[in-house]
Amino acid sequence: AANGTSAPGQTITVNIGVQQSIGPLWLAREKGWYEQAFAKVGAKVNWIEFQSGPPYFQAIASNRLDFGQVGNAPVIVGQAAGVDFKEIGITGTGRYGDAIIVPKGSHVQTLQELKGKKIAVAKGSAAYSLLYTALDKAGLKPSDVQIVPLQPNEAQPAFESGAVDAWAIWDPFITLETQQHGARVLANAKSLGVLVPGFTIVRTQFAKQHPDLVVLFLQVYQQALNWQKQHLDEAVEEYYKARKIDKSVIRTVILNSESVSAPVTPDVVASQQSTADFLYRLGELNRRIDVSAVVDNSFINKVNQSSGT
Amino acid sequence: MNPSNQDAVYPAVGMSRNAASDRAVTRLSHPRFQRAFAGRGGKLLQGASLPLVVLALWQVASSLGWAPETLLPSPVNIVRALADLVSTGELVHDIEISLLRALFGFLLGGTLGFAFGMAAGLSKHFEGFTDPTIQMVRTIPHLAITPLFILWFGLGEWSKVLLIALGAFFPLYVNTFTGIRNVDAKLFEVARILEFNRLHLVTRLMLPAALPNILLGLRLSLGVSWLGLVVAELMGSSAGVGYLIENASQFSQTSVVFVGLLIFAAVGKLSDSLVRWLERRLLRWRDSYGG
Amino acid sequence: MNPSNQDAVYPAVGMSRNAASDRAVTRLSHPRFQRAFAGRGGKLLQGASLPLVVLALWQVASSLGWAPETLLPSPVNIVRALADLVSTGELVHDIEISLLRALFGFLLGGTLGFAFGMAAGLSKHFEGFTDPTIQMVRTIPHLAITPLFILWFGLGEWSKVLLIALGAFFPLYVNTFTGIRNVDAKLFEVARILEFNRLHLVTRLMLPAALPNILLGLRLSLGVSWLGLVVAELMGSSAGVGYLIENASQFSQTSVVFVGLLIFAAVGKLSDSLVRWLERRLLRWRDSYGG
Amino acid sequence: MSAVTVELEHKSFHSEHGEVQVLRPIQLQIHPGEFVTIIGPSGCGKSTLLKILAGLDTEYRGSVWIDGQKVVRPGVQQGFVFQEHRLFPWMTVEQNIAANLSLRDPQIRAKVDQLTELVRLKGFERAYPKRLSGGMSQRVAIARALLRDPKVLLLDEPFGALDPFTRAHLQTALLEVWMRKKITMILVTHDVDEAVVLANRIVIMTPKPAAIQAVIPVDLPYPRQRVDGAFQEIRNQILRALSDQGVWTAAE
Amino acid sequence: MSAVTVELEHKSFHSEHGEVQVLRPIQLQIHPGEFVTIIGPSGCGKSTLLKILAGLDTEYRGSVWIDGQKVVRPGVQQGFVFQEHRLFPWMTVEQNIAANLSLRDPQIRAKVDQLTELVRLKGFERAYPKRLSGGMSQRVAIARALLRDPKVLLLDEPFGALDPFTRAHLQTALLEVWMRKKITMILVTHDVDEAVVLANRIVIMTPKPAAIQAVIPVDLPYPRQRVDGAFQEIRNQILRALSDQGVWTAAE
Ligand SMILES: Nc1ncnc2c1ncn2[C@@H]1O[C@H](COP(=O)(O)OP(=O)(O)OP(=O)(O)O)[C@@H](O)[C@H]1O
Ligand SMILES: Nc1ncnc2c1ncn2[C@@H]1O[C@H](COP(=O)(O)OP(=O)(O)OP(=O)(O)O)[C@@H](O)[C@H]1O
Ligand SMILES: [Mg+2]
Ligand SMILES: [Mg+2]
Repeated sequence: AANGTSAPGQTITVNIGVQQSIGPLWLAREKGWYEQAFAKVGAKVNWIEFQSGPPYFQAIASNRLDFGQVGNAPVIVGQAAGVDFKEIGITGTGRYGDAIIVPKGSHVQTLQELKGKKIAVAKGSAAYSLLYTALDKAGLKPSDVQIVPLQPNEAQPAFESGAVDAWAIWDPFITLETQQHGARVLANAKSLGVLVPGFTIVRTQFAKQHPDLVVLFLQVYQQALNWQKQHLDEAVEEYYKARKIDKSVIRTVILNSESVSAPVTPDVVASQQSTADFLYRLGELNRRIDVSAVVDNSFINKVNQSSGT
Repeated sequence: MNPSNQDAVYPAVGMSRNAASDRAVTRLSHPRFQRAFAGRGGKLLQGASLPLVVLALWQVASSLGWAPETLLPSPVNIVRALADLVSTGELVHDIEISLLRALFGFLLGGTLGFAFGMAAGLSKHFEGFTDPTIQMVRTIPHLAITPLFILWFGLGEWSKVLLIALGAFFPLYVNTFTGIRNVDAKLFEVARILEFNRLHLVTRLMLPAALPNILLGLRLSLGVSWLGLVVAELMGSSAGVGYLIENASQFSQTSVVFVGLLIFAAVGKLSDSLVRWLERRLLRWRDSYGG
Repeated sequence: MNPSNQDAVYPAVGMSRNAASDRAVTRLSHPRFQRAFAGRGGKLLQGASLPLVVLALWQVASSLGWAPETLLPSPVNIVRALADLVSTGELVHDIEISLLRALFGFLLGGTLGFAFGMAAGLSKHFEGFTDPTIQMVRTIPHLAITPLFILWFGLGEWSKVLLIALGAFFPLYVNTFTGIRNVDAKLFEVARILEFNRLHLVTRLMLPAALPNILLGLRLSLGVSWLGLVVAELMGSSAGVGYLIENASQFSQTSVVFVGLLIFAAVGKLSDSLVRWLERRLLRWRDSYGG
Repeated sequence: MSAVTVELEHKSFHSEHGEVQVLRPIQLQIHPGEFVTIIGPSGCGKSTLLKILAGLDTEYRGSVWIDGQKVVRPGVQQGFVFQEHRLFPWMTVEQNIAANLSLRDPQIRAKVDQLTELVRLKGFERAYPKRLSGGMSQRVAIARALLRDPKVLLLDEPFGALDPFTRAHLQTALLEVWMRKKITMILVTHDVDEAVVLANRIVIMTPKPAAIQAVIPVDLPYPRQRVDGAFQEIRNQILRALSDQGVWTAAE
Repeated sequence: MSAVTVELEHKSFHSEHGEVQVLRPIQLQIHPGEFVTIIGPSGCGKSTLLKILAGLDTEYRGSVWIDGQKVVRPGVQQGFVFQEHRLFPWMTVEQNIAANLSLRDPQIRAKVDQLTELVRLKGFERAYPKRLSGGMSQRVAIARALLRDPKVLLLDEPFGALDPFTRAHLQTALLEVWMRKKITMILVTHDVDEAVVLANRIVIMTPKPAAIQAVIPVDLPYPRQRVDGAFQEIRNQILRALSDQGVWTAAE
């Protein structure tokens, strides 16, 4: 058993949610690093795959999931829905990971020129909040453009066939479209000077019962992150084996994602709060939330201390 | 043989050939139920009893905190969300739009399904050429071909209506086809003797004979059309019940999702009842087992 | 009446009551087709002709660059992707897992649908209590209730199988029910005279009489089970054909998506052909229109 | 050996076009083991009456008793040969005869074989109804009813589709079964000769709404000879009664 | 007024259990406007023969000509009254009679009304088949065939389910139509009297596989009297021919 709360001889199963994305967590899964590390403390690992952010929170609410990594918008929605989880670190600040892109040959050069245009976006995604922030910064009201709610696989044909004029989307689509079809990035978090962080989350009850496992989780993640940085070519090769998409695309995506494992900084909290408020104003959230309520940096701090020593 | 057992298997002592003996069925069997479930209102009550029980249990479970509100909101909260949506007029608009889409899709797909089913039923050659392809297309998931629909038909109403039509096509196709192939060969011989022309062959023999199956296909097709909205309205809509659900679930507004489900269930049941009513009217000539 | 017209409406000069006259149908009508589409292989060729034409046009369109490769990959590329997936053994594994899920879901839902359809068909009271609820549940979209399935049954195989079962339930339910209610009242009278017990009433009257409809329900249920994978495998799976499609579309691997669609179509068609074969065997006693 | 008592007051059918009376009051006392034939104009209500006696139709005023017990539902005690043969199309000839009984039971098997022989369908045991001629189907239906040794056997024009010789053969066979098993027989026929050949009493029905017009006893010994003078006398009596009904264009 | 020439060599049915021969070579020359009745044992192949004549069954060796034209498909020229009535259950009586013809056409309307009267179904025009008795259904089928003025009318036991008087009435009516319209009639019956009352020639079939055993000409003037000596002579001749067939247990 990992700690005093569970009886000896009883093995704990840790449920980790993962997406088929390009990132260290996926690498760690492929390499079996979590299994190795958790076996040492007598815990088993159960990987659960998700196709998008919201189901993570359904699974947490059903006590079926313990860990996961999701984007900035899903955590806000999850918190507003009253799901009991904690953000225990960020996985990146998303300077390039989300963007508003326009197709090759588009005359749109500035955000202002989006006025009256059709923009595809998956509602409730990180790109969604980025889009609204961008519009806001450009002095446009949401009603000045036509928002077309589309999931990526529907948005792609709409974008490529010219049915929409712009697309607020994440990687690998940004890289795919820019590298292979000559699309252009109109704005991203960096150009807008905002944050679109990703988070590592844990089910609160689990964190209370097994705090040491939470630390261990972050430690393994850090290792994976380090490995990816040091063996970039090998990592690209791994992803390529699984995904079969252009290696240069993969490389760009890895570099764009700027993966980290870091505490949730006040900057991040502030950016999250403004996104939450903004979603509330849009009527998409039915209550106002305090995003700092789900932040818990104690675990990541412990990891950093131990690796620091 | 145990007579009380027999009573259950043969609820009607007389066959229900007409209204009078239909009444007799109720009168003669299960006298216990007679008072509670007699007549039209009684039938309604009978049908509603199961949902009401479930609803009550659900509310109790919610009140006791057994069901997490995020995933399964209490009936009271769902009603509250319903009232909210109705008061803004949003819901009525959503339903209107969705009904129109489903209707057009159903009309298009259903009509084609019926026509192809007829043609394939009537001609072995038509069947040989088209049926294998149709059966292949039948099990292609809608969710996976929406990109193609967007590519070909854009983001407007057309692609939604066509996607719904695609779904509505198959049940009517298969049922019409089977209905035709169930037509009694003896009656077909009569039609040949009387030299029915194409039109009469269809309208006076095949259609009425296949009607029970066609109406069944109609029921299934209507259901599928209605369900098709969920996927169709993923394609860039900003109104409709499917959109309502999709949007609410992106933002974890579970009680709104349930309002959407409620509407799906209600409209589904209504359209089904409509076809059943039609069935009773159109198949009066039948002499078949009444249950 | 124009005799050549008549020929088209009445493709068979003799009714196809047995093998001999079946052969006659082919012999006597449309002699042009005789050579090309005679026999078993011919039927295959006939059915494949439409898909082959589409495929050829598609390849031409792709080669000429009319279809964007990211959205509609050329057949050649799809085959290449297929070969890749097969060579790693991944695809076989995916198909295996999906087949098992669909099969279990179908068995569970289909059996229940059949049983409920039987019960509701046989008893007006059972119908009165359960049918309205079932008809309501029928049009509740799966996509929207997956969270509840996760809550109740977790993310394992159970919730997937149950979701598929839910879909498989309805076509068999509705078809069995309708089949029973189509049973000739005259034959039911005979069963009453001969004092059929419950078992025999079902096995020797209702079941065989409703068989054409039940088999139709089987076909539809199998199709729905198979299609249900797409939604079911959204719930935390890491293998399966539905997963394959979903996952590939996340990375815009369109040719892999099409491999998935291909498999959906192929398995769907296969299972359908199986039931049709069963149909031919089990319904040999019928004397009905042969097309 | 069962007595049948019929005390019918009224029977009508309801349709969209209103109520149609089919039977007027009918009193009839059939003795245990009696052979009664019913004869009457087409559409007068003979089949309806038989269904009431069988317990298949309970939508009427009045009562029917068999051995003092009120008939409320059908059953094997009241065997029935329907006017249309009503075979189960998915069963072969022998399966149709056995129906809900098991052909693997050697006793049933033997009886079924015997009956197939009796109705001259040897060689067709495994044939489905769609391969049978009209008369052959009718014979299967007769065998099916005979297998069950009912107390009362109701026969609705059982020999209508048979040629004279097969018909005569089956009439003889039926009489033999009747005498051996003492089944009470009620048989509807349109053949006056047949009525006289078989019956202890002949019931003549009026046109719709049907009532009993006359009951003619036949006190001739079996087997009966059609050329016999007494036979001819009864025959003519029946024809006279039928032609009295007024609605008939005397064509003979 | 159409001549029918039958030159059948062989007819058999195929089933799982192999081939069953039903018809042996049959040569028959029917004169224009002749009335032929066919009589033969149950299951011998009479209905099969009629279906071949109608063009419904083309799976045989040999040929059938009507007025020198080979019969290859069915049609209104060869009217058919089936052994079972085969009404369309979704059509009312008058719709069944009209079938594919329009009741709104005043000429059709008048003819349909006339025929409903003829078959004594006035008052049942709007009834569905499930509300008809056996005999009533059969009469609808007869009316349906008569409406179309075929050149050749094939009747498969058309009066089997009718009481003697309705039967006699319809026999008279059929003879009248025959004389007026000069339709060539081919009628299958099990009633020897009926065969003699109606026919110019009577064809007697052997048991299966059927061939023509005898053709008996009837040279009596219409309407024929059953009590007539010549009538009785022919009647007995037929019965003798039938009982010669050996398979029969002489029961009369
Ligand atoms: N289900 C029904 N609904 C309405 N009327 C009916 C129904 N069944 C029978 N009838 C009517 O009842 C009358 C008597 O029918 P029944 O079948 O008893 O006649 P039947 O004496 O047996 O005649 P047949 O000798 O022609 O068989 C007929 O006029 C018929 O139209
Ligand atoms: N579709 C079929 N398949 C196989 N055998 C058949 C088929 N139809 C008829 N038969 C056989 O052909 C023979 C003749 O049948 P048919 O119906 O012509 O007899 P029928 O002379 O009209 O007899 P009935 O007087 O009893 O009506 C029968 O032995 C029957 O079993
Ligand atoms: Mg009758
Ligand atoms: Mg016949």
